[in-house]
Amino acid sequence: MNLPGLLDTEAIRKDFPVLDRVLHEGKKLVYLDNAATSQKPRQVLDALQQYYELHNANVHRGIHVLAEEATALYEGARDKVAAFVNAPSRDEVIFTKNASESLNLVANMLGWADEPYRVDERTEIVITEMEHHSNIVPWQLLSQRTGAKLKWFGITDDGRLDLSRIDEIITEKTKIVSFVLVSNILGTHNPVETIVRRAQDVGALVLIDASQAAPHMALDVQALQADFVAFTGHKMCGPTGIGVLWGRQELLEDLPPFLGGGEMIETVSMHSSTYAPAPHKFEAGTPPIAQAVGMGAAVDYLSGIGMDRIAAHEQTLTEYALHRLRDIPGLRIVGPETAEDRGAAISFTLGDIHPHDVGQVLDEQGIAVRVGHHCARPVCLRFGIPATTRASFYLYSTPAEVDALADGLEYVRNFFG
Amino acid sequence: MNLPGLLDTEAIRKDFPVLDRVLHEGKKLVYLDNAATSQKPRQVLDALQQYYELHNANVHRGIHVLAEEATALYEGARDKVAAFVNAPSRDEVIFTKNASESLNLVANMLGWADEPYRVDERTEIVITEMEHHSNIVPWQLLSQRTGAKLKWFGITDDGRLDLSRIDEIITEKTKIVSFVLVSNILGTHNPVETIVRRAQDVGALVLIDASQAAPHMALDVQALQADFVAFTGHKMCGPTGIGVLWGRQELLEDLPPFLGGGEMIETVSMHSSTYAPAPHKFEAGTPPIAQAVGMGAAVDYLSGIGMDRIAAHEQTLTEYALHRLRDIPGLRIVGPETAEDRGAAISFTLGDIHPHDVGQVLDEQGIAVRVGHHCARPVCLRFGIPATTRASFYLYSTPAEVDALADGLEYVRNFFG
Amino acid sequence: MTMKLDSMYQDVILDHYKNPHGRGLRDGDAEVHHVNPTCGDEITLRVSLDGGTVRDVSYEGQGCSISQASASVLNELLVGKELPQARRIQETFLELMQSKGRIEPDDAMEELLQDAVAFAGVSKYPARVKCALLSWMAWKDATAQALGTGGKEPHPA
Amino acid sequence: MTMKLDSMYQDVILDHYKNPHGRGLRDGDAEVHHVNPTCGDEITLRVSLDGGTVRDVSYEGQGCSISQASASVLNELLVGKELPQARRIQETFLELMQSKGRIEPDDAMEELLQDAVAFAGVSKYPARVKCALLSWMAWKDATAQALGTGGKEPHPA
Ligand SMILES: Cc1ncc(COP(=O)(O)O)c(C=O)c1O
Ligand SMILES: Cc1ncc(COP(=O)(O)O)c(C=O)c1O
Repeated sequence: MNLPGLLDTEAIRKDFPVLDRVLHEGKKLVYLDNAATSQKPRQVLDALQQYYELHNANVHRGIHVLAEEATALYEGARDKVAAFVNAPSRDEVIFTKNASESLNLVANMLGWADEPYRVDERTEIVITEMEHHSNIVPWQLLSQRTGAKLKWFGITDDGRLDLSRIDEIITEKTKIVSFVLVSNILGTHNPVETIVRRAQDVGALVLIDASQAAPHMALDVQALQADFVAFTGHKMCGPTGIGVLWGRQELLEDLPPFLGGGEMIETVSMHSSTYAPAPHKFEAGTPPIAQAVGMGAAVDYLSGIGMDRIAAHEQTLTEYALHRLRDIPGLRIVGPETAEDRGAAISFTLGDIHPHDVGQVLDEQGIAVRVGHHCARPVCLRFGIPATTRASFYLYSTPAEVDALADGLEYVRNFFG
Repeated sequence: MNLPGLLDTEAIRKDFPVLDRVLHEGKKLVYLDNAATSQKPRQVLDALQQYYELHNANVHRGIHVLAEEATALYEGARDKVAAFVNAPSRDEVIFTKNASESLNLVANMLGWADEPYRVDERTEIVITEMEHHSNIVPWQLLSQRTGAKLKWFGITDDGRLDLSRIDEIITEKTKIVSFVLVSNILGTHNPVETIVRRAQDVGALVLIDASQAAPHMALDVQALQADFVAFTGHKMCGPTGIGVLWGRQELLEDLPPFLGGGEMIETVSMHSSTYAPAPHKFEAGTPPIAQAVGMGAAVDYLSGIGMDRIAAHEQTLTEYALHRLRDIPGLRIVGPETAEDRGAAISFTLGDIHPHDVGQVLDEQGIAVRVGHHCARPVCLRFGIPATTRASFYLYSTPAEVDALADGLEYVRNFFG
Repeated sequence: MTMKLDSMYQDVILDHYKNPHGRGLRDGDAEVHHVNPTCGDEITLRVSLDGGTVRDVSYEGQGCSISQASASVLNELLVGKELPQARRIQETFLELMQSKGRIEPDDAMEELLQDAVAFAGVSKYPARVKCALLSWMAWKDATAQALGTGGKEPHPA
Repeated sequence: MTMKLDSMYQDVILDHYKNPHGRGLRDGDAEVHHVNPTCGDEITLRVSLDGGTVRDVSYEGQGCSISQASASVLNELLVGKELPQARRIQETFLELMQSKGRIEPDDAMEELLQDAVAFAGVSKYPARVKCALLSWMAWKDATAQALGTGGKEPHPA
């Protein structure tokens, strides 16, 4: 297969030990579940191992050698992540346990905040119908707890955000607009500028869920012009147990803390406490130290290859996959049908064969896809389907794997035919 | 050195790669900062490595082989932890990112709960003066947010809880009593039964912070008779980025969720959502999968040696250390001066040499101790000292390391003498 | 087709999937709505009792072949049975499904479970066990409600 | 004593630690309270200005030899200086402390910083740099307040 813009996957795949797995009676693993979580390169695993074997200590509060080394590694990872997303300041990068915590952190801060940020019964929250549950439920909870009204943008038939009524949805009452940059179920890449401009006009804050963007394309928080950006380590070659919230410095200074505890304080007495400056203010307790170090190694790895090259690789692959899938009888793409403004996650239905059955029969051929509502059940409701099958690609995915998927789907059709 | 009850540390130390580190001009690492974080045995590092190299996938929602393996490993770790603390049900074990999150989780649940658990302006919260900041600040925040009154037990001159006014402190208004089982700064092992009995009499819930207990002794949540127990992986041979909250099933059913997102839901629509049963209800987003697996390997490792034998080892070592330290002129133990009802963390001051200087000069000899307020500043205020030096032992600590500490402290005295 | 797939997708199961028994909602004494949060499979199920006998089990839902076939088998097996016998069948099916492939159904079990023994192969797939059990748990719940002995409330959508 | 320890605990530093200059709180135009959250070192510091001249810097606090000696050196160096010169000293000291041991003080720097050049060795210890800077940051803050140009509010205890 000779497609333009592809990476040297033969070399890259050598970095990922799990890709050598052989399943069921000799089937080679075809891992197409990258939107759920990515695999980890040797470089990240080595960084974890080295951290634990040589430098492990608790951070910040120690003056012995290991504590200083661990602190330098942990804070060094913050520098790397800050550079990776072009943050104006390293102090704007907060380490969390995953994107879900990052999103909940913002929702909770706004519930406890003073004016002008405070979300209460006189205000409104705006999200979209294509959010991951992790960007829906925190706002439903906030709405229940504060009385604020929750509003959302719907989805068009071709899987794009319906922004036609933007001026009615985002209003002077809106305090926060939170939306996904790239949908994990539809693959849609959303038009940031339009939404941010309207939010700025009414003075609302903007939170962007970049969980499916950060792994796949160059992310520039300054260019996005958002107030907060959330993403998660495990989807971008990093370990589980680490997420990021980037936030504008003035906001992090003005907003109240979320979790209380060690590390996030300045001084504590039984009667009252004062808080450390951001990012520490938002990092209560022993942080995910090794995981941050692994995340640093992951962004080094991705940057070494180049985010633009990774994006180009996936774009080519997605185009090819859409082309192959469209040829399968009965297959219906749920989401944009062209590779334009979309990511490398492709959801589809196959006749009336239930996605569970599709996934099971694909698995038997070594092909790992995800089936279900992908933590975005409102999208399934919107399209009147119970679930989808989703194939999602990453920098190590190959055209041969796309072919295996297409062949596998033919086999599924025959099996249940 | 031939002391009764010691473990075969020569064999054990071989499991911990970092203990071979050589620092500054040939000094062997003497790691006495175990109360801050423990080192990790090879067995735990191997479990992490294996997870990432062979089985890595997102959990619960997948039906492909890797997803099923990852789920089995993650849920298997829950079984191991449940057995380790003798939980009546595996569903009572919630994985968090650290003990701080576990403690904040309970505080937040109670703020949002319905009667009879609800903490509001008519109710009281009880903690103690010897809590870690992670068990102080969440309650200060809850008190500020709800108007509930925060009360606490003081500390006696010999570093024990002053329970003399227990009936005035825990009253009919008390909704929650949260206290530390073993203090990380004083080493004190607190009398659970007295406190739990009084709390039960008035119908208050009990949360026990077992962060410094779980690593060092057999923990039985049923015997403790508490409602919640929190601890943290990194202090007990596990990875960073993982903590545990154990809670009684009926409570976990009745109490509201904390973080919202993927994994914790039953069904989501844009208008409302319902939640999965515990423990998933409290595990929003992709959990710390690899870290839970590592935690499972850690409790296997500890159980393999035997928690009672570990406790005996530390008891012997603590006795020996107290004996050696008492002989150093000007050294004052902050906390119980005998090994009775105390853990293996020993805080002290050395004349008027500031702990920072003590720690620095010890470090130069390869001896890693912690200095400062150990995230328990109210204890320092209580004893009118700015900070302490703390040496803390674990299953791999040896009498020779105690000797190195004692010799090192003599050197410190001369250096600043 | 591999041996393993074969053992899950027995012809009996595929037949029930393609030609489900008793599908559709009819009158009943109690209705429940159950969801498999792992995959979003849903079922609405009604039980109609006639004294101590299962008069009808009607259902509607969406789900994979396993969950659909299982509901069809349930209808076939339980309608017309005395409650104690229906419960025995339900409990035996539960036991089989939780066996992780370790139970080889014997004659007595085959006699009791009939078509439902075909699900033995599914028990090796932890993620699918929930699909197979969805309707059975719903039936248990609805029956308890119909008898006024409580059970789970219908879930809000 | 190892070479490295030697380079941190210079005699000059130990002398200032044992015999601090200007310790104690006296009248001032502004007072600040700074804390090093990493280790709990605290300082309360007052600045008294006389037109453009630093009339007095008085302080009280608790901390390690490095933070105590640093406050003493600050008092010795800045009292009596014109503000622009005092600021130059403060900035040069800050630069030296943030150098991670990479700046070898030259004659000009020694001339300016006098006893404070002894802290060059401390700059290799990230955790101790904050101790050395505590009083200097407090002085900067207090001076800004005394001049009415804002600065950080005193922290509640
Ligand atoms: C007694 C006690 N409680 C709570 C904690 C907080 O644990 P973590 O930092 O892992 O959240 C610690 C350790 O730092 C501790 O010693
Ligand atoms: C778009 C989107 N947002 C948020 C999340 C939540 O990330 P995590 O599960 O790591 O918290 C995910 C992935 O699961 C996602 O795809």
